Amino acid sequence: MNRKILGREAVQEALDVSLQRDKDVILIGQGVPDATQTYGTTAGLVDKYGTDRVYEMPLSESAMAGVMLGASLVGARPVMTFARLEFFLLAIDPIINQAAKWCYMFNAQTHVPMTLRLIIGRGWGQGAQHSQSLHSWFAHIPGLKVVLPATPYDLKGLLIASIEDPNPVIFIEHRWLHYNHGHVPEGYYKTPLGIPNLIRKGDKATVVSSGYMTIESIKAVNNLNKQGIEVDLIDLRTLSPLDDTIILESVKKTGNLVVCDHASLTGGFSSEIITRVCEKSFGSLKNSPIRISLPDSPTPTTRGLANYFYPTVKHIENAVKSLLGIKTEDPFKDIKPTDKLDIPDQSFKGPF
Amino acid sequence: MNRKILGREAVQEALDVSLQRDKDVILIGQGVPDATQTYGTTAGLVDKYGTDRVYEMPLSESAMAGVMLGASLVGARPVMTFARLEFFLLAIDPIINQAAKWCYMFNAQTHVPMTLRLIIGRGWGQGAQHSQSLHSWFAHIPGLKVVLPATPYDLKGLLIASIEDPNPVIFIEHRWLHYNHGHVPEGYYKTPLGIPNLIRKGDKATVVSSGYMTIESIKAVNNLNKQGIEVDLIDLRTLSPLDDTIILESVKKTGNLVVCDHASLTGGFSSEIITRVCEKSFGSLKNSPIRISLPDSPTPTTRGLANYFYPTVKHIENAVKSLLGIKTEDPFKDIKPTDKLDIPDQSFKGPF
Amino acid sequence: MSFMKDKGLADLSLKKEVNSPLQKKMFFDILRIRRIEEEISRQYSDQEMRCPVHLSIGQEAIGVGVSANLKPGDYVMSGHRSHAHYLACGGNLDKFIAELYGKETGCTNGLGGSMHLIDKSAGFLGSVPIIGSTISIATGLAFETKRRKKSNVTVVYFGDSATEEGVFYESLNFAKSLNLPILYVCENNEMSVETPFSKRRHQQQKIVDIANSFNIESLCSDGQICEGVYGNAKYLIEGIRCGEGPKFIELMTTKLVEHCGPKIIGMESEGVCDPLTYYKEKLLNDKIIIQKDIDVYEMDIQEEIKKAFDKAKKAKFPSRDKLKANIFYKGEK
Amino acid sequence: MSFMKDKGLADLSLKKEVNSPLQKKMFFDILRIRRIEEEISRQYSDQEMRCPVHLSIGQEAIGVGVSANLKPGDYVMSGHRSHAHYLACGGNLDKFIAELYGKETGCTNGLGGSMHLIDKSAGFLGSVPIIGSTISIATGLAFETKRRKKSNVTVVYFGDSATEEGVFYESLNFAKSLNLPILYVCENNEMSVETPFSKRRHQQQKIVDIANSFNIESLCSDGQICEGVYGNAKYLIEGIRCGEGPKFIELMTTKLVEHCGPKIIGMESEGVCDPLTYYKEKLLNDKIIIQKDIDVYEMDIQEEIKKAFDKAKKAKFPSRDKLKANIFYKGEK
Ligand SMILES: Cc1ncc(C[n+]2csc(CCOP(=O)(O)OP(=O)(O)O)c2C)c(N)n1
Ligand SMILES: Cc1ncc(C[n+]2csc(CCOP(=O)(O)OP(=O)(O)O)c2C)c(N)n1
Ligand SMILES: [Mg+2]
Ligand SMILES: [Mg+2]
Repeated sequence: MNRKILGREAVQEALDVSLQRDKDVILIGQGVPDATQTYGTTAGLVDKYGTDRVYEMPLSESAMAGVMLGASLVGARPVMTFARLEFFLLAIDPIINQAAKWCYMFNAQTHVPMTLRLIIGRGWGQGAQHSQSLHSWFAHIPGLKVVLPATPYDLKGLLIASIEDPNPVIFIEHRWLHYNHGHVPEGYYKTPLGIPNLIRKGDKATVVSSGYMTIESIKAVNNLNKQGIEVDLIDLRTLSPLDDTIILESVKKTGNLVVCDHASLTGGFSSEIITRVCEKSFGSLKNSPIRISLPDSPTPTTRGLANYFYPTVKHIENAVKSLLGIKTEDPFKDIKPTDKLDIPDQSFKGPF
Repeated sequence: MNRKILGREAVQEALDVSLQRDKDVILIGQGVPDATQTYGTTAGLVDKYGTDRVYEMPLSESAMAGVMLGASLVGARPVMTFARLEFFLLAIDPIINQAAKWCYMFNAQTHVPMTLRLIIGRGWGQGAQHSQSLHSWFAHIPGLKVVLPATPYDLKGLLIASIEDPNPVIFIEHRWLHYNHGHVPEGYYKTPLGIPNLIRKGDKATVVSSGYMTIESIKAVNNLNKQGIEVDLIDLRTLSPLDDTIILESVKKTGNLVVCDHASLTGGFSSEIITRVCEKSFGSLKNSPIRISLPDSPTPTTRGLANYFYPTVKHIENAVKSLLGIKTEDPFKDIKPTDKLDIPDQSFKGPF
Repeated sequence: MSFMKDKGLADLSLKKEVNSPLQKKMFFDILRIRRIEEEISRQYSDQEMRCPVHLSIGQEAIGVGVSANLKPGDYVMSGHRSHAHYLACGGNLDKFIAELYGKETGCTNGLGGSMHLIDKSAGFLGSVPIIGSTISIATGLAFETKRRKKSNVTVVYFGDSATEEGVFYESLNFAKSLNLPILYVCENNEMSVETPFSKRRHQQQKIVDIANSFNIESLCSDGQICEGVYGNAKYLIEGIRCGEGPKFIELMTTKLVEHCGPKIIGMESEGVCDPLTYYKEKLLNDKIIIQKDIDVYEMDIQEEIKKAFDKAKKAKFPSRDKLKANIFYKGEK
Repeated sequence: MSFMKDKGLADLSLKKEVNSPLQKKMFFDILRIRRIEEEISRQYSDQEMRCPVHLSIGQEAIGVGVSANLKPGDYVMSGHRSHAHYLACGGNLDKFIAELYGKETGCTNGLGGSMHLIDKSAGFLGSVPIIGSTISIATGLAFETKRRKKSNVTVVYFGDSATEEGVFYESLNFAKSLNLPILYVCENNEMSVETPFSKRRHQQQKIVDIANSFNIESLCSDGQICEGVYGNAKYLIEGIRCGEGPKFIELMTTKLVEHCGPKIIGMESEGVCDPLTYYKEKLLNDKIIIQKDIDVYEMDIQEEIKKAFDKAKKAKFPSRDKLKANIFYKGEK
């Protein structure tokens, strides 16, 4: 019963289950039906469901997002994949100006049940144009749901829920999650959108995290546990909608808050979390909250710099400790420019 | 010496002065040289500087932003105007993926001195696709400067500084600012980027505001003054860069914080301000901070709803009062759906 | 008088037959749309229709000529200048006028306004003002109808400026690659706000030639002669219904109004063909209609219009709870 | 063997003359680029060039043939598959190899990697991997040179898939409307990652026809025959230098490598023309070169390459303060 599979397999299963259950579901994206199978996440699907369910598309991101919006108005439930979030930035008009607003503007006479899988790159020289994390952009747009899975379980459960949702959903898939193992039930199940997940329990601090940062946070919290420091670890799972009750309750208990976000610091979603705590539960914080995020810089390509760009497990540990008054060292202290930290897993050998 | 002119005239003067002083400055945008003169902000400029300084452009926002990026690499200082921010959303790739990153990616061997004027619509049925405020998006992007002028003085001074800046600058121009009168010196001057402006002084609360909300905040603070309540009013002027010293000092003094932002609540820039106060000056807040913003909803077209969509001067007054423990009423209480609140000024008679 | 003749463009329509009931219907449709928009123009200065309006006056023959070929189940989309398209395909008048007044009885209950029309029962699935956006969205309607092996056709209208947007070309390419059942209708009034066509394109470029180079059968013809529009659209739409894939038509036209707003520009300018006057004279000459028919119809229309405006003015604004009611869709699948 | 002949495309190049120094130079350039990339391919498995690489092997004749027409002051831009373009126009080899290793001596000091090359002294103003982006940016270079009344030409290279992006059409339209001095070079290897051309376009569409329909003089020819590329590019670039405005060329080619990564695919597949083998045989046959010249040159190249790799491996990574050094430009105007 404790079947463990890879993140990429969990995504594939979610797509498979969705295609199976609902004949209106269609997949589309560059490479979705081809031999690269979008990093394995679409393996076997075109063979199983055929070319009128699983589509390749031309390098026309803007038109194709519009086409899928149109298709969704008259019955289709498209799942579009963008192999990098950056390619989706060519399709901002059809999604931000259009899809997010059609239900509202036309007073629910029409609606847009489409899911956009945006894959975030990291490592192996992805550089500034293949690694951006812009979930806070999407969470700022009324009418969009924004999902950031972390565990293989949620990659599957949240993707199924996203596809079933009658609204446009931005599903942010960090590439390194594909390499992560975890428990995933077979068959159909859903992780409901909007409800954060309390992954670990403790009373010393509240660590709020999302997406790939949750994987790092789990490691950090495990390390802390070994040192006798128990904390609440809350995985947001979705940024919009977001029921923040569990966060507020946790901070009331712990008084300490660390928010981890895989995105540029300024204007990132962590500030939304911190602000909500201040607004709704003023006085519960005993210390300054801490944001862990990427620096306000484009992503450098060379690992010589990327090694110092991405926050590490140590950063999270240190943040908690510093809130508890425990002295810490520079988390990058032991990292050398030559270290090969730019891969998710030893199995990864490039080139993309 | 206290020459008062309209916001739109201040913008026109900034463009005029910039074209005059630097022959590399060029203007481009749909309608920039035509009879509509971008709401008067480009009046007379094509006649004065000619068609190789002031350009019309086809409805090709994406390519044209790329073209201007290219031109800026080899000597031009383009000022591009988008009559609505939404039209700029077709040009996200050349600005977000490209312009913001060229200096960094190419290690300062190349840079992009271009200014993008994005005009935000409001009122007279602009609706969901002509009224979005997305400055928090741009402030989240490393490599972009983000400017939100409020007063006519700063419309001119900040626009000149933006054009002189050697980096890509997003200059957010709320349409209603064009109708606002204020003191504006003749000739050349600059408002430096990055330094907020303390507009009013007081010790009861800190009101932080930007762009058009500053105009509303000034009225609110004036009303509060009449009631004997004195507050600090800080106009951000730029979101990036942003020296927050003055904000931190003010909150230390007042203990109360209201942040006004003309954008959707969730993920808006107000949360960045509140978070910085918590991080850098923990304990200085005596009460929960308050965000005043637009609701998390697309903009309705009919004034019957738009009247209840935009926060008013009363909202700002009430927020300060509530922090001081003064009872307040629903700020929309006296507003009727039929009220004609959807114009900046009595001179405005539509149609756009 | 006719663009087509001026420019020496082929007129396939001459080969098509129209019968007198159809001629009358099309004439009355043009007349009706004209009178409706004239009334909007007249009442706009009361400052109660508080939204931008892009009137179709001068361009009505296009929507009417094309729509005469549509069947129930077909889809239509448009852009900022969509009044004629909405009305020509049967969009509800009362809901349209109420929408301009921002009332809860409007076709989007006031949420959208003039630039966001919809009438699903007429197959009009939406118009939005971001130039070019509905070109790809409508292509998606055609994509899904083809995928479902349905036989309906999609028509999307857009102005000449929309052909400067990349999404136009991207859509043509995709539509052709899957042979989607869609008719792209470009209303070329040679203007984008205040900018003439010649400032946005090299003079030797023709939109129709570019569309043709995508191997999409494409015609360019006069948009002021309703029967010509009808005939050309019929030819193309019949092809589409036979599974020939996407088609394109560029219709040369003139807008007899300012870009946005109520001002009607004189119909008498030299060289301008008013599709209404032209058709009226033709049908009277050809004895298809007599003046009395027109007079009766004019009275009916005035009555209909008056009622629509009266109802719109009396209607309520949407209730305040509508402000956040439909940000997300809550219905079941 | 040649695409052009297979497809019956016009070969203007036959009318152009090349002299033997130029022939040698072009051949040696192709050979040099080939050997450099082969070395990258060989060393990639050491896992020290930790960035994606899109090798140009098989497509070198294009960059070389085009570059032979460029003069100092001309500009070049490219996309993800830009090694050959960078090297052919004179981009520095040491900085290129160091860039692949992410070192501070790289052409962007390690900040960019393989997909972000630049060498301003060679006129190579940048490459970026978002498909289509440099098409408009390069159009901007041409815009500004024309505005400044300078005489230099801009060349931008892109793959067949880039012609599916709307920005391609938008750029063509704008370039033509202002008659900008730019040559658009489409390397059509009929592949986008794993997707053949036929799945992305209707079979009857030809990129060159579409470009032509914008009234931009456009050629399609064989990209594997360097002299043909040279001749056609010469014809077009001379026209551009004479003020004739933008031109377009589609060059049919074959990539002899996997889409991304080090794997070289056999040169011997049927019907495939390797531009290096082809040119070598031709020049030997025509007695323009002798094998000994080639042998000497091969040795020189190997030496140059070895040095470049050695230096790159020995060089340092950029210092940690570079992480935030150039987010904003701080220089004066
Ligand atoms: C993407 C975008 N850019 C700019 C605008 C502003 N705009 C509204 S209508 C218009 C001109 C439209 O011209 P055309 O498409 O030819 O239609 P016409 O008004 O002539 O009927 C422009 C530029 C817009 N709505 N969308
Ligand atoms: C806008 C965008 N979409 C998708 C990609 C992913 N991608 C990288 S290369 C490539 C195929 C490029 O094909 P082509 O332009 O023909 O060049 P080739 O690789 O054949 O030389 C794709 C789809 C991208 N880089 N940019
Ligand atoms: Mg027009
Ligand atoms: Mg290719």
